[in-house]
Formats: sequence, C-alpha cells, structure tokens
Amino acid sequence: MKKIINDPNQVVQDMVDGLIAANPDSLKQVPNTFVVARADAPVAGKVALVSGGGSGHEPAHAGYIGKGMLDAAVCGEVFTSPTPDQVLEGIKAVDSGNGVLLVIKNYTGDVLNFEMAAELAEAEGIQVEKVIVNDDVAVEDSSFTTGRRGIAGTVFVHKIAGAKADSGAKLEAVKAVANKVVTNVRSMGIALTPCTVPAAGKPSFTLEDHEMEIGMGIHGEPGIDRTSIASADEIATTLTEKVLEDFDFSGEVAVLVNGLGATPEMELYIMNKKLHEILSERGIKIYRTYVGEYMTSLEMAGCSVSLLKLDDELKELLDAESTAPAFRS
Amino acid sequence: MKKIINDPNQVVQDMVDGLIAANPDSLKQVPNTFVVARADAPVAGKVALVSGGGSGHEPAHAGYIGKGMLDAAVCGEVFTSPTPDQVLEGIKAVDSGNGVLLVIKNYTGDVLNFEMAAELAEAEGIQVEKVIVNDDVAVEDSSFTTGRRGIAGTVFVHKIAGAKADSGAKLEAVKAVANKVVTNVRSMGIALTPCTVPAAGKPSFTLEDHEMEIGMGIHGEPGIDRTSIASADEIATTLTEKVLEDFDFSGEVAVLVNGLGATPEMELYIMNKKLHEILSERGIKIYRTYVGEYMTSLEMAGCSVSLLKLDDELKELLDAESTAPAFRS
Amino acid sequence: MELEIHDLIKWFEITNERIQQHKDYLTGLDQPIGDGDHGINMARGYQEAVTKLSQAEYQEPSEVLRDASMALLSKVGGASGPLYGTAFLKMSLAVKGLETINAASLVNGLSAALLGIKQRGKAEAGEKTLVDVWGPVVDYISSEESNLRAEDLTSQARMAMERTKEMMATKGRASYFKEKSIGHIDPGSASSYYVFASLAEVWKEKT
Amino acid sequence: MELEIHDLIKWFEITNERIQQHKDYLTGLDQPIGDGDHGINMARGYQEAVTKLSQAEYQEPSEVLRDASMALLSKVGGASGPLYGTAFLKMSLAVKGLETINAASLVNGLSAALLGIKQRGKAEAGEKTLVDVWGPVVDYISSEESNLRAEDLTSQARMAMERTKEMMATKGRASYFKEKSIGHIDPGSASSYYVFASLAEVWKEKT
Ligand SMILES: Nc1ncnc2c1ncn2[C@@H]1O[C@H](COP(=O)(O)OP(=O)(O)O)[C@@H](O)[C@H]1O
Ligand SMILES: Nc1ncnc2c1ncn2[C@@H]1O[C@H](COP(=O)(O)OP(=O)(O)O)[C@@H](O)[C@H]1O
Ligand SMILES: [Mg+2]
Ligand SMILES: [Mg+2]
Ligand SMILES: [Mg+2]
Ligand SMILES: [Mg+2]
Repeated sequence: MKKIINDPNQVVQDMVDGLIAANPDSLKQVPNTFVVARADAPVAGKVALVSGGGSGHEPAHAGYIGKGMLDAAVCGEVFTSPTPDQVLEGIKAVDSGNGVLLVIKNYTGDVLNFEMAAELAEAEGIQVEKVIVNDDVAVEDSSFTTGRRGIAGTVFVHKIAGAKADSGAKLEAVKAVANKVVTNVRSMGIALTPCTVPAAGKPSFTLEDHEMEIGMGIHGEPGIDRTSIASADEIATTLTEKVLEDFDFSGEVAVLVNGLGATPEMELYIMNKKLHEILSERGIKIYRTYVGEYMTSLEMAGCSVSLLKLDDELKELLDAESTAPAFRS
Repeated sequence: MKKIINDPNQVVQDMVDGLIAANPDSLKQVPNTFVVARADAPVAGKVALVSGGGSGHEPAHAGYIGKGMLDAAVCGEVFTSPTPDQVLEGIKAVDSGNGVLLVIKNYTGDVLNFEMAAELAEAEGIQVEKVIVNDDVAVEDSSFTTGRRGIAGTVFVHKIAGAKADSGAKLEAVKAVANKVVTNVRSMGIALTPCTVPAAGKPSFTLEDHEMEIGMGIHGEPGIDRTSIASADEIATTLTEKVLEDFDFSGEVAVLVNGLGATPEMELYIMNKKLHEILSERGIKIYRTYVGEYMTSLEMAGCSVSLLKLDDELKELLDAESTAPAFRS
Repeated sequence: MELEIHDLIKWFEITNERIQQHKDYLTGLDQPIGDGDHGINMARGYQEAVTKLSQAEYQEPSEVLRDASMALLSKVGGASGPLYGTAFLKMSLAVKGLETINAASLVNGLSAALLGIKQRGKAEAGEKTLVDVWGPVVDYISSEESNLRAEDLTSQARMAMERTKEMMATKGRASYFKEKSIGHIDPGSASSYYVFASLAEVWKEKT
Repeated sequence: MELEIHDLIKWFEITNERIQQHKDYLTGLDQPIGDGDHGINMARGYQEAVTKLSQAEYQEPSEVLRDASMALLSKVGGASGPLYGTAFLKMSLAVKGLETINAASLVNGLSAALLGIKQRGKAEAGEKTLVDVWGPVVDYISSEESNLRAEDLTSQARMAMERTKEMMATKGRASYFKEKSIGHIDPGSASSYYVFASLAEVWKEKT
C-alpha cells in the first residue's frame, strides 16, 4: 500500500483537519464530529442540504459545500456510512428552521443511518426530508431488492437541489426537484484497478493486468461483466449505450465524465470525445459537459459516465451560482 | 499499461477534440494545430498570455485558459515540447496588437522551441516577451547549467500575470509581475510510483514497493534522494523545509498542495494539515491554500508543495476573477 | 423465571465475548458477499455497549436495553448498526416500566425488536438478512413461552443461521452478488446467532 | 571541388538513412541520461526533411538548407529540434546567393551553424552537447579548407563524439543526472556524428 498518510485509522480525522485548514473562511467543522459545514451555517430563511457517506470519494461530499450547493457533509470512515448521531449533528448544525433535505446515496448502510438520523431530528422538532439517489444502471432496478447504487449522478442532485434551496424555495419544492433529478439521471462506470482502504492495507479485490470490470461500483461492488481492457471508444460506447437503453434521453442532456481517482484527465477527455459523437449521432443535444473527478474511489483507475435529461427548470438551476470548490458555476 | 485510450499515438489529438467538445462556448482549437485558445481570442486591448509544453500535465495548461488567466495553451506530444511552428500559431491566434507573454517552464526543449517561436513572431511584427518559470528547489540553482525545472508553481504565474493582463496592463508590466511571481515561488515534490507515456507503453523508471523519490520532476527526472516511503507528516516536513531553506518566506504566503495524478485528494488534505502546522510554527501567515490536481504527471502517485510569498499587489491579483475551469476565482 | 437488570447486562457481556472471539470469522463471512467489515463493526459496537453498561446505574431493564441500543447505533455503523440499534430500542420500549422480564415480556420485547428490524430494513423472511435468524427464533420463543429451553433456543438460532447459506440475498450489500451470494452464511445472521446463544446461556443459569 | 544542390540533398538523404538505421541506438543513448526519445525525434524529423527535399525544385543550395531546417524545426521537437533547425538555417543564410558551395563557403556555412547552435543553446564546449561535435569538426574543417579529407572528417567527428562520454552534462536533460551523466555518450553528439559522416561520404564522391 503506497499512500501519503499517517495512522491509517486517523485518515478521516486528518483529512477533515486539512480541509478546514485550507478553507477557514468558507468551512467549519462541527465540534467532536466529522461533520463539515458552511462557515455561515445555518443560513437564515434557507432550506438546508445535508449529504455524506463513507469517505474516500473526495471531492464528494465536502467539496460540494458552498452557496448554491450543500450546507453540510457528514464524513464517515473510509467506505463506511456515518452513524445516525453524526448525521444528526450535521442536521442540527445547518437547520435554520426551514427544514433540511438529506441527499443519500442508495446503499443500505447509508439509507438506514440517515433515516434514523432523520427520525431523531424530527423527534427534536426539526423538519427533515430525504431523497435517495440510485443512478447506477449496472444494477437492475427492482423494488424487491436493495436496488441501484448511488454514484456520480449524485453530484447533479447536490447542484440542482442546492440551487433550488438557494432560490428560497420551500422544503417540499427542494425535495421535489431533487427527486426530479433522480428520475432523470443515469450513470455507469468501469474500473481498471482496485483501490486500498487504508485501514485494510490491501486491495479488496483484484483485476488482472489485461482486465477491466464493467459496471463496478465505487466501493468495488461487482459489476456486470469482467472483460479484457478495451479501447476508449469501446468503453465509451458500452457505458453510453447501457445508460441510453435504460432511459429515454431524447432532447437535451448534461454529461458528466467522472474519473475514479487514478485516471488522468487526458483519458477522460478522450472518453468525452467519443461520448459526444455517440450522442450527436442519436440526435441528443448536449447542454453542458463536465469532465473531471467528481465522485472518486480512492486511487481506483477507471471512470463513469452520467447523463441527466434536462428541461428549462433543470437547466436554469444547473447554471445557477455555486461557490462550492468542486463545482463552481 | 492500463489506460483508457485509443491509438497511443493519437492521444493528444483525441484529448484536444474531447476538450473542445466539452467547452464549445469558451474554447476553440486553432485549425490544424494542437493549440487551444479562448473562444473570444484575440481579446481587444489586452496583452495575451500563451503557455504550453508537453501534454500529460493536465489540467496544465489548457485548463487555465479563461478570462483572467491564459489566452492559449500549446499542447505538445506527451512529455515533449511543442515545436516553434505550433507555438507561433498560438501567438498569432491571440495577439490583439498589444503583445503576447509566453510563460515557459524551464526545460531546454520548451525554452528553445518557445524562444524560436518568439523570434518568428517578432519577424512577423508581433511584440513578444517571455518569462521562464524555475520553481523546483530539488535542482540546484545555477546560471552555468540548465538550472531548475518549472513545476506546479507555474500555475501561480498563469493566475497572477493573467489577472494583470486582464486589468489592462501593458506587456512590460505583465512581464514584470510574472517575473515577480517567479522570484517569489518555490516548489518541491515526491513520487511514489512512475507513470507510463502511452506511446512508450512501459514506465520510464521504476520504484520499489517500499520506495519513494524525493524531488523527482514531473517527467520522472531524478530527484535528490530515494528513500523508503515515509509518513505524510514526514513528507510534508521534508518538502516544506527544503522550500523554506531556499527562500525567506517570512510574511504571508499562498500554499499549493498539488497531486501528481493518482494520489487521492484525501492524502493531499492530510499533507496540508501538517503543512499548516509547520508554517504557523514558523510564524508564516497563510493567505490562501489550494489543494488538488494542478500540474500532474499522467497517473504518477505523489504530490508537490509550492509556496508563493505575497505582497498586496500579488494578493489582489491572486484573488482577481478567473473563469478558467481549473482555477476559478 | 425472571431476567433482572444484571442478567441483561450479562447478556451483552457474553455476546460481546463471543463476538470479540469470532470477530475475524464474522469479517471473513462478509468478504465474499460483502465488504468484509461485519466483525470489525460488531466488535467495535459491542465493546462500546458493555463499557457503557458497566459504568451506569440502572433502575429497570429497559434502561439497559436503551443504553446498549444507543451504543450500538453510534459505534457499529454500516447496515447492521441501525438494525441492531433499532432492535434493542424497540425492545426497550416494549418492556418499559417492568422491574424484571419474564418469559411473556421477553416474547413481547423480542417480537417488538423483530418488528423494528423489519420496518427499518424493509426485509422479509428469506432475503438472507438478520430477519432470517430473528424471525424463526421469535417464533420459537413465542410458541414455548415459559417452557423455553436454553439448549433448544441455541439450536434453533444455529439452524436458522445455517439455513441462510442456501438463500440468495436480495437485501443489503450481498444482494449485488445475486446468485453468487448463495452458498455463504449471512454475516449478520451469524452475529445474531451469537446474540441468542448468549441469551440462552443467561436464561440457563436462571433455570 | 564544389557541392551542388543535388549533393546537399544527398547529404540529408544519407544522414536520414543512418539515423533511421541507428534510431534505436540513439534512443538507447537517451535513456540512461535523458528521456529516451532522441532517436525517435531525429528519425521523425529527418524523414520529413528528405520527403520535403524530394518534392521541391531548387535554384540554389541555400534553399535546400532552409527547407531542411524548417522540416527539422517543425518535426524533431525536444531540445535537438530547434538546435539542428537553427544550425541549418544559419548555414543557409551564410551561403545565400551561391550557386555551389566550395570548401571555403562550407567552412563559412558550418561556422555560422555552430555559432547558431551556441547562441540558441547557450552551451559552450565541454557541456556534453551537440557543441562538442560541431565545435571540433568545424575547427578541423577550417584548418584544412580545400585539402579536407573525407576519412579524417569522419574520424574527427567520431573521436569528438566519443570524448563526450567522459564529460559531465551541465546543459540539457542530462544535466539533472549530474555525475551520473559521466560514462555515457551524449545522444545529440552521436546524431551529429552521423551528420558529418554523411557529409564526408558526399564529399568523398566529389573528390
Ligand atoms: N435490509 C436489511 N434488513 C436486515 N438486515 C440487513 C439488511 N441489509 C443488511 N442486513 C444485515 O447486515 C449485515 C451486514 O452488516 P455490515 O457488514 O456490518 O454492514 P455493511 O453491509 O454496511 O458493511 C448483513 O449480513 C445482513 O444480515
Ligand atoms: N543547451 C544545449 N545546447 C546544445 N545541445 C543541447 C542542449 N541541450 C540539449 N542538447 C542536445 O540535445 C540532445 C537531446 O535531444 P532530444 O533528446 O531530442 O531532446 P530532449 O532532451 O528535449 O528530449 C542532447 O543529447 C544534447 O546533445
Ligand atoms: Mg459489511
Ligand atoms: Mg460496510
Ligand atoms: Mg530526449
Ligand atoms: Mg524529449
């Protein structure tokens, strides 16, 4: 394991300290927690957004804290959901009396811990709603199972719901637009290499030198298929087609080409070239393209493609001001 | 070699296409070149900034194109300086008649090719000045040798000279503040793993599983020392002390903790924590901190630390508006 | 036969011993069909619970259950944390006010706990989760009530745990492995087995 | 004895053959003390140069040198591109207007080229660069002028190249290797040796 760390069991602590040190004017840490919040939270008159989950997906989620996006991010241990008491602290730190929306990636651990936190918060008289993001088309969609995982598409929920909240909308309306994003976003990724959780010290799975896994999750969850590594054009085609099969994107879309950690930006742009070719062949209009690391998996090599179908409301909110370091607009 | 690419000899072509596709409103490609420029270039009445060099350092340099930073970036083959004809096209594409400043990282290849381009441009009646960035303290500073390499500190030159140009300053003044940055910036990095140039197909050097190289350059140039891998605190201490030994930073500084490619943001923030401790112990005030991937080396794992000593002029220019995707302010 | 405050504390202590002892086994079960942390999670949480219980003074059994629940909630994490936390929280509410817990109120308490787990996790029998041990065990205890025998409780729990081996997971991380989840014992069912085996041990000493 | 247009074209053609033939050798020299691309760079550039020369019509030798210079400038890249490009550009200017190049004007041309390399690269003799072949060769040619002998030209160039082995690089990428650069032949000096060995071959055929 080659990492620039100190005690493997202290990485989240150290990271949060370093994050706050880097952004003393815009961020604050809720004492005795791994909750990071807007320095000016609670923001009077505004519905607050709280997200979070296991660490190791940076810049998700603390990088999305800022005007027009999240009010707080709850940082769990690496790849482990934060506990309800931590999430509760996050909710309490940002509620201005206008209620709090929880943006949760669909993993059983995250869902259960955030739900309990919501109940605890309601017990304290705080109005809480939640939206569960499940954009990973590599998992089949079923109401009888745990269902699809939440991956990079979550960033669009942060951006658009955050903009809605910033516009002064009520909790119900913010929740509604968040769900609208969830309904209209789909993603899928591939991995070329595993990653190593610091406390574990060794990779959680292995991939041969010639192998890649199609549809692998951001914690190394199994995907659809393990094949020998393909060209960028083939990978872009596979991912895009799976996403397009799953939902009718005809019209206008936003595109997110996301790097999982070790993959250079150069490769993401090479993917993006083909992606644009495929979409324009299909007559799908691209309104905005985002290329970079938005939802990572430590030092995993690989990428994901997300598409969000847009209407006028979503376009306006997507372009609205955001001061979050990881998503300026 | 595990990469998301098509033809290894076409990566720069494909990358530039993907980059333009992602930013159709803000960027344009100069026909038949790998020159990327502001869509609205030449900007009337403004001194233009052109940088570039070998590709593989993304977001350097095309990611720094925008209002308040670069007007054009000339993309060479991976780790290979662009040729004078390409640089000349970049100069011609952005000159508004107010002259062009070339920001060159100090490598013989870059310096010679950009210098020749400058002469060719002058022959065509374009006013050209250049500044050579040499911030890497891992190389001893000598006027009898090639001297220090230009690494991540270059980003500060782009930002501050770009802001100066945006303020309407004349070429001489823009050059002067660029040189002021060069005088006041120092950097040093470490590498944990090598990287692979696509066309080469295999790493240009090797590091054992327990090894790291201190002071290694962004193309894998030899550093000062090869040791077994140390803790984040030790690495931060080594790099910061080397940088502080080299120049008197007492006063106020901007800090850049730069990831070389594969290193997760989490580790950069862990570095940043220690960095802040060291600087505050020394009574050095931190005005701004930037943490992320600013000057990479393909998928190399490692990081660099840059310090820039600030005065009021530099502070103001550092904070001035920039619309460059990789350095929003 | 009645369980008193110290018996409940004993229950968590014995469970903790077994979980610490089989920590790696539980983690091992979570590797092929999960993320390999169940033993670590449970060991962290139960250690916290017994520490907490050893430090406080209690007026009635429900308080023990509430404190244990809070400790598990804040320390176990993952999916199992909220589930075990909810189970003991609901059980605590169900026996609130009672000075001791007899067979009937044990049935009440554990039924409430099971209901809590089902509501929280939205899992039904046969989805290869905690429910597949808690469900059969609660059924058994209800059917026996006061003639409950410790040995049978243990064996019922063990058999239930072993039956999860043949199930395909449709809830939790293991569900991503679809058919591949068949042939492995469910980690959470294994930890639940330790919970009930420990309860049986406490029960036995009373009879 | 005079070099005509077709002789100069021949010069680049023969040089190109040798560079293509020894491409991997040149790249190999650039690996231990550089970035392992000198052979690739030179092969790419010289190929372009001869292609260009084969397609155009020329009125005088200086035009051949100018076109070759431009081809090398735009295709070699790295440090050596501008250096070779400058060399032939300066040589072209030095012989401008001449219908043929005799020994005296060859000395003029190559001296101008050497000066160009020195000005461009700011390297002096002994820094383990092109200069360490071009310098001694130009000295030799100047001293001989018209009694220049092809064999001696070749051997002078080879000896100069071999002397770079003992030098410590203080310019170019190799300078980062400091002492470690000693013991390796300088890649650019090796390619320069092919340039002059080829010139000797052309020269020989004329005498
Ligand atoms: N929806 C659910 N209902 C009941 N139990 C569940 C559910 N999802 C998961 N579990 C239980 O949780 C166990 C996994 O716990 P653990 O590994 O600690 O958490 P995580 O899966 O988040 O890493 C599974 O073996 C299963 O018994
Ligand atoms: N300042 C300089 N002056 C003269 N020749 C130089 C100088 N720097 C480098 N060279 C020559 O260039 C050669 C390297 O060329 P090449 O490998 O093609 O470029 P790069 O070093 O940019 O990869 C060196 O072997 C040396 O002979
Ligand atoms: Mg688990
Ligand atoms: Mg887990
Ligand atoms: Mg080279
Ligand atoms: Mg080179």
